Amino acid sequence: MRNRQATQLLSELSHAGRRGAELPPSDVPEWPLEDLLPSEAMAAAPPRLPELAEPDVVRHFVNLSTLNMSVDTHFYPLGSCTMKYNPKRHERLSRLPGIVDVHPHQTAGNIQGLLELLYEMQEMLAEISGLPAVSLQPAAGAHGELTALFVAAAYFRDKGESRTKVIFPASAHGTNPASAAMAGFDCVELKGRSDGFVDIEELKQHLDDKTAVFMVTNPNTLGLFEREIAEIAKVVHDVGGLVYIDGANMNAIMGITRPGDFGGDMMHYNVHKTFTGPHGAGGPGSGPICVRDFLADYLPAPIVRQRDTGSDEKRFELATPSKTIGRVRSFFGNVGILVRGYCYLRTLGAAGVREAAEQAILNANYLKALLADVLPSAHGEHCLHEFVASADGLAKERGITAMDIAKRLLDYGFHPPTVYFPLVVPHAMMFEPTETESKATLDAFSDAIHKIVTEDADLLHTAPHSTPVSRPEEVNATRKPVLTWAACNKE
Amino acid sequence: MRNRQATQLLSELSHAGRRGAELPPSDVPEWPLEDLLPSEAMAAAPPRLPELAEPDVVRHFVNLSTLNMSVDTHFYPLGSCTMKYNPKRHERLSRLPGIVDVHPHQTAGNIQGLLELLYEMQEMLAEISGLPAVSLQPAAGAHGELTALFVAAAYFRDKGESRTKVIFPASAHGTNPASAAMAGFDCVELKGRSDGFVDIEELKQHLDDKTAVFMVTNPNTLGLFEREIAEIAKVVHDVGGLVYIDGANMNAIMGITRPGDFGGDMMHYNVHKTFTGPHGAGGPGSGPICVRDFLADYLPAPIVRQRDTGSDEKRFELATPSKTIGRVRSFFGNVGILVRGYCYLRTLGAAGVREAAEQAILNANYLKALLADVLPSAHGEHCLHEFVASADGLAKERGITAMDIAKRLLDYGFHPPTVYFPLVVPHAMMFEPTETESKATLDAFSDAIHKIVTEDADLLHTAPHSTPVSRPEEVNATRKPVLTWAACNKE
Amino acid sequence: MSYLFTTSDEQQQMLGRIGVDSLATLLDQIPTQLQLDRPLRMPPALTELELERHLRELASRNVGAASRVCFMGGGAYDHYIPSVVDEVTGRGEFYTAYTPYQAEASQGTLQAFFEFQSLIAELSGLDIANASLYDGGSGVAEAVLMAMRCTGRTGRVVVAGSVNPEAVQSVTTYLADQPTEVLVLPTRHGKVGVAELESYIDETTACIVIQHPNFFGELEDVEQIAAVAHQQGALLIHSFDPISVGLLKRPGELGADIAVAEGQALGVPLQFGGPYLGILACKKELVRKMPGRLIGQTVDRNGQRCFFLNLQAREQHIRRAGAMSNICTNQGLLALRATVYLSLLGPQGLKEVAELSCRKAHYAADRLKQIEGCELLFTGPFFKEFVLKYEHGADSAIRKAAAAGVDIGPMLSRFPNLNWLPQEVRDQCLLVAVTESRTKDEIDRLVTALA
Amino acid sequence: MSYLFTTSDEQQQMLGRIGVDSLATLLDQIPTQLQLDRPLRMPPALTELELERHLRELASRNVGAASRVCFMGGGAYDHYIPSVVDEVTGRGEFYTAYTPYQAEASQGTLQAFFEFQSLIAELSGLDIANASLYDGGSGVAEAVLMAMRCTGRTGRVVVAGSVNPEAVQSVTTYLADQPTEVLVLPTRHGKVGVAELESYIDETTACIVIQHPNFFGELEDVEQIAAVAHQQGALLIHSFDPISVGLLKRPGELGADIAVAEGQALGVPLQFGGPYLGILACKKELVRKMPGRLIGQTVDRNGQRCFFLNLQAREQHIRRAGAMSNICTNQGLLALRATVYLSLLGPQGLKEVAELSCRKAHYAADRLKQIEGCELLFTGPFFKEFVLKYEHGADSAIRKAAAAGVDIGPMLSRFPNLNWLPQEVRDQCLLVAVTESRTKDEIDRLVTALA
Ligand SMILES: Cc1ncc(COP(=O)(O)O)c(C=O)c1O
Ligand SMILES: Cc1ncc(COP(=O)(O)O)c(C=O)c1O
Repeated sequence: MRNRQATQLLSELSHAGRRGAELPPSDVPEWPLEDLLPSEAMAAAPPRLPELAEPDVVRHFVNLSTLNMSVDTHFYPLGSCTMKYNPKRHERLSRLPGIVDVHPHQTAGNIQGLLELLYEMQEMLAEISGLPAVSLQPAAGAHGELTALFVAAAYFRDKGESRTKVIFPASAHGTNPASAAMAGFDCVELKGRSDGFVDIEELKQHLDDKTAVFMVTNPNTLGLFEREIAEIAKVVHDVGGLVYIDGANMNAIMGITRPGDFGGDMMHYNVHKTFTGPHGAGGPGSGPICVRDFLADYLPAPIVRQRDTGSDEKRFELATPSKTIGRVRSFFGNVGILVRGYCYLRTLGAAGVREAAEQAILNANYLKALLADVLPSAHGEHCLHEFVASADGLAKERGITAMDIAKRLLDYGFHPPTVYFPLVVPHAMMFEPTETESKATLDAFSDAIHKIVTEDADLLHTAPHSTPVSRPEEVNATRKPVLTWAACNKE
Repeated sequence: MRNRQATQLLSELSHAGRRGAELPPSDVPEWPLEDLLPSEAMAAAPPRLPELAEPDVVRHFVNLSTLNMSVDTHFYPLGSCTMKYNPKRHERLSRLPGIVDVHPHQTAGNIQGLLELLYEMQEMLAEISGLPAVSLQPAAGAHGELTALFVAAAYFRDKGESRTKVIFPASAHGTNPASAAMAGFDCVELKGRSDGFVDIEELKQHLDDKTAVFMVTNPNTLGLFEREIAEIAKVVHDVGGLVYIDGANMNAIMGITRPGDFGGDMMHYNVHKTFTGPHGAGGPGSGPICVRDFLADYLPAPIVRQRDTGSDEKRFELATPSKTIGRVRSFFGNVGILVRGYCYLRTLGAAGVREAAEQAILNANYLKALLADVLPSAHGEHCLHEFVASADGLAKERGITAMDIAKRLLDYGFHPPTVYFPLVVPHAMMFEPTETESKATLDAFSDAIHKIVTEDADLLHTAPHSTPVSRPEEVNATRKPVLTWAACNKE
Repeated sequence: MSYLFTTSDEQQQMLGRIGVDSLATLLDQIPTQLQLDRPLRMPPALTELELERHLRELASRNVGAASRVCFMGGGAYDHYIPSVVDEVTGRGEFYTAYTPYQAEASQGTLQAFFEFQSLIAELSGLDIANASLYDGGSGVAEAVLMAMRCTGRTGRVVVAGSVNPEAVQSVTTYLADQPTEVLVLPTRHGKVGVAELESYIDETTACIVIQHPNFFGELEDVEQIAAVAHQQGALLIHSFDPISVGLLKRPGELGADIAVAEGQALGVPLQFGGPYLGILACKKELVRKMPGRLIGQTVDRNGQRCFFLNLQAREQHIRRAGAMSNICTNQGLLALRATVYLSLLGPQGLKEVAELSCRKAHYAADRLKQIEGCELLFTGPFFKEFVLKYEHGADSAIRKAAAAGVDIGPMLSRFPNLNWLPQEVRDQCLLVAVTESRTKDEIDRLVTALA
Repeated sequence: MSYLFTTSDEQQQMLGRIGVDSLATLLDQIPTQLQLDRPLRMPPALTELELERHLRELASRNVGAASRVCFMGGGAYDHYIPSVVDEVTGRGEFYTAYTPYQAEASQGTLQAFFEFQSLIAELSGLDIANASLYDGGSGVAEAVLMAMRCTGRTGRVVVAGSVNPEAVQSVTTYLADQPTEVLVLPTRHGKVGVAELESYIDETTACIVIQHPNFFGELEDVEQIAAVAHQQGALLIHSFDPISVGLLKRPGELGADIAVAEGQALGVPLQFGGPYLGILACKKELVRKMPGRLIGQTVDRNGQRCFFLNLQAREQHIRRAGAMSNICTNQGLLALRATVYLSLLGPQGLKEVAELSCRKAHYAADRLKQIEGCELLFTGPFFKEFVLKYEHGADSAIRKAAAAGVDIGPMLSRFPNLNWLPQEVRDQCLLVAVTESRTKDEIDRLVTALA
């Protein structure tokens, strides 16, 4: 029943002369274009975009959408990505006129409502992190990391210290080393302990007066809380370094413990994960950072500040921190996502925020328990919001790989977990059910996995069998990448 | 990759204590409910609705939706239903605040914009029909028929004539006789000529001073224009009867010829067909009627009238025709659909309206020509907006039925045409491609049909093979209907 | 219009395949003398950008509930609509599909409407509900015709004066050409006098039609009225507010044979009166006399549960003149909205909406009647709506409230068939409805405006 | 919050299966002394109804383009967004999916982004585009880093003063801790002086960054600048307005090696500055140095065409510290919006949008400069935006226009790094941008307001 015609490439659906949008005639004097623009700047013809009528366009994209799995349609326990349900109220409210149509250069006096919202968002993020100064500017988690590292660099520069090293555990998310390198630091990777935690002794060997920042994800990539985090922070601080908390996993701890309280000096949030900004097939996100007081003056501009009016009236303004690093992007930030995060936090309130974390932990541990017999986890009896199981046993006994199980899950109507990450676990399968999934869904998912592991190995090696495509060829395609229509046609 | 868990029945997904909506606490004094309502009126408990969390609800309905074919996803040439593309601008604009949120009892002075829109809609419908007086009240085509018949009855009653008969051809849509019966008339069905047209001689035999209304669909159900319509109207008028034009097929003639000009006294539109109100999985529609001047005073109340302000300023008001039949429903009409129809007409303008009809005719004839070799049409060399082909030859030669072809089309990603209607054609297949489909789509559809008719008969008898379900059992289910969850559980 | 565009080269190819020279040849099917010899007289075509500008301008000249405070009632209510309802029903697979004739291509629609029937059956306390009628008003008329079919009685139909007057008008219009007498019983004390009612019911009476809570917001003595009807073999048609059953007994529990309702309150926007949702439910034994569409459960070729259009023999496309109704296109998408709304609310949510509406209405009534010149026209128990009598005139009340950004009404004088109430009463009276969406502050604002 | 609700009986069952008594046991993983011993200090929780009320109240205190006339520019523009864009990108299957790691479950996303890359390559006149960066400003910074990788040069980066000052600031911030010198070349006459530029370029220069049409709306001599860059082996980074190429030559035709753009104009709402869309395209030979995601075409197990994440070895999750960028979550949904927008517009539509914007901007400029006290700061050719100098001060111009319901700006004084312009000039100057959405009447209204 799939409509295959509509999902051809746009360039294949194009027919010269068709069009999907008409513009009004000009109502201003028809001066010759040549009088307005120099002829050498003008194109002979507009770009060769495909030519389609409106119904072609709609049917194309609507049919394409049905080839996707998504949170709205499927359980999506992709570890480390916090694919929780995206409340529909956020979509409605973030599209309100007065929010969605505000020009970024609108003057502060004309946007007091929006500034109040963003100010309150800063305040809530500060409270949840335990770190008082906030910048909402970064566009995603990685951008937040980079921004915070610029802040750190500016701080040390200001203090006249030359610190060149950023240290992080081997299990760190790829963005941590990539951000450190991009900010101009040297990267030092720690092996860590066999139980997945940071090895303080190992860390100490690298700490010195060249150490700028120690970056650590807490809870870590195995879904475990670094129990010695306070100790770790102390040894970093002792050499004058800063502790950066990668907050991608805040969903496990919000309302329960705070980075600022366990030793962090800086952190980022992933609003699109923890606070349900929808993931948008890859983005957009929003990656605000929170820092300690002594770093506040270095934050990028602008931030929202409440002005003292001497009366009950609230007034908000955009302000530039005194020693600002400048900017890491144009305009204020990914406001559309921040509004969704704001809605989420206002919906939950203090008790709800904590409850969400607790429920995420309960769901993860429940799923862990359900799967323990077939997909045991190497680390920890319990976990926080996610856990990493291993298909190593199945691989050895039956030749079934983590990839096979992942692909076969698609046939059962489930999005697979993250596979082969973190690298420290062989045949890793990283499950993050999130708090918005019901027990019934977790039960059904577990049933599917239990069925799969008893299925014929060949059936699994060739899975999936019910998806639009199955197991793309990657090796040749990487050698000779085809990245545009133009390139396909050249093939 | 289908998520089967989410499409269980709501009652099966229900879990006591879950909930999908929270209401704010009461902010008014907490008077005991017993003081407000008599205890004997109060329920012991609220109805036993299913209990689900918001994500359950979303996933349920989103997954259900993917089990449908629709215009947005598939070619949908369902004859007689005019399944044309529904422009997305209509959805956006009909949801504007100031349109979607207006209370039906709002006073006229507060809704001048809306009244202007509805007034202009009346005017445009009058112009397209050639019939000057309009009621926007009926909720659908059948409702329009009924309303017009009430108008006719009131008119004759007022004139002191007792006319009891409504006449229509055998090919008439089922709503015609049903409406006539409902309005209290006796029904007379004409056999018609073998070429599908009304037989004037046969008609004359039934015409007398008991004849109230002759109802005729023009273009008719075979997609053919009643060439003798003026003559037909004359003979009806000669006996003092009225001619009702079923305007369901206006998509073929709008801007080209007008019911008022070819003899009609009354007609209805199907705004949801001709003017792209989306069909909403069965409705809502809107079925405005247009009538001649001498019937205007009988229209249901209210209608929109422009008041003479003696100045340039436009003022609109709701008015009650002097001899009104009363009302056929509450409130003004299906305004949300009328707004979409208005948007469509304003987008097309006069030239566009005619062009749409012409293009619909072109598309139908093109498809007819493409299919002629395998699915010949018995009637007419050419057709207007739709045509009825016959699978009779295939049935006789290969034992393939119209139903088989219809079901197999689903596997190819096309919605089938209307089948076995009209009854006058054996193995009828009624195709209405509409003007919004591209040549490429019609070509692909024709290719599919050509392939299908060569396929193994058994494959076709058991088709479809790629749909969520295949060929529901109807006989037993009709004998013992199961129409609710409660009834399933009793089985 | 851009989305119609077929290029002229395509048109030429198509004409060639058809075997004609030009479109004109195809149009020859329509006699030339009947063809319009001039362009239609219509306003100029607008691009999307212009159309949006135009509609925004028109919309800006209307007063909508979103930017005001809405205490308006009389059959349509500003209940809150959760965002999920829009999101889900805004999916093209639902709103651009049609009647599910092809079950295999329509299981989404079919199952959703089967769920709708189940939910409405439960709400009404009756066995079976159809998959929608046009609206509450025409639904009452359809129910009356159904009762006449069920009882075989065509003598008389008795309608309480406390039924929504627009629904009453629909009944009168629908029956204008039938021999049946439509007797509208004035309810001067705000609700049906059971004893008086009794005197009008005889063995030719097909049904009694009541509304509870009624048009004035008051509660009726439904059980007693049911007894009166049943004693004479008539059916009781009970028009109900689907929100009210979160708190009040359901029609089936009170003795109704047929329940009808305007379903607008269940997640349907106000949009100046439509499209709304006609609800009709009944006892099992009446099912084959029901108007409208019914979805049934069955199994497919492979034994899998599925859904299809059942009992089509009642419908016009099969039974034609003998059909139970002429309805064809119904209010499917609105039925879907109600289904989503009810599955979100659940029993507890529905109860809370009902309770909040009821409490706030009582607070409002209590405050308003303390105002000099304000009183409640009736004194019986009410649910979420009441008739306010304002001695300076209902239109003055509306104007004063409007000046404070608050909308109340309708005035009773809007309804010509409430003429059994004295003219001066109608001129002074208007409805005030309060939903869960209203706050105490907003109520106080209304009170201040009228004080 | 309602959509989190797991019932307590479910919780008990789950705890039982886990084998612990209570949630507290699970929380023991977090050392008690690190646990927060008080509730968070946050405003009270709101139900959907309350939240909507609250957001509407906040929104009502903002001035938005929908209810006003927007002539604002400076990098974000009120171009019209056809309804199809919202409808299609509002589908849950798109917006609630994530990075298409599992190709089989993500062909919709993958194909759409492949189409995006193809469309952007075509728009830019270059070979290859990635599937989005954060925004135009950070995109310029990424392009500079890319140019440094491609050329192996870290000595100097030359940025025209006529590049969007917020993008310039991003470059400065990104390179603050690098040894590289960022040289910003003042453009006092509104555009780059090619001869002056030439004197700053040497064999250590990694790239020249220009914007065309530039921040002041003016056109640059791109071909000559490209020649200057290429003569010294530097790359030319051209920041362009994706609408402008409906009328103007494309970066690739003008000699750019890397093109970047803010994609907001392609169907993305203004929403106070984000999420927007960072566009980056380049010549084929630079592809393996590109930041960001790339979708490639391939075939599946059954030989069917399909799409997957190609060249991941450039990305952080594989290459880590050696990655071409740290970007992970990108602006996918906005890339989808641009894809839908461009497929609706097609070549002709894009041309018309460009042409209308250009014509209307020139009409506006012409009318404005006839006003006493108004002049254009620069006199070269411009596309859809220009710098207006108002002798009574830019803020007075903004206030006067605002009083007539019209928004103009930003003032140049908003940008601290335009400090190479005299303070008094900056205080008097502001940007005025005109899109196809504006009418002659609206332009005349602005003129009247300032006259
Ligand atoms: C642990 C961790 N850190 C950082 C990131 C980067 O965040 P983003 O994708 O928002 O840039 C992610 C997300 O992918 C993550 O899981
Ligand atoms: C010819 C004809 N007449 C009348 C109708 C009834 O219209 P509606 O479905 O809007 O009630 C239809 C539609 O089904 C039709 O095709």
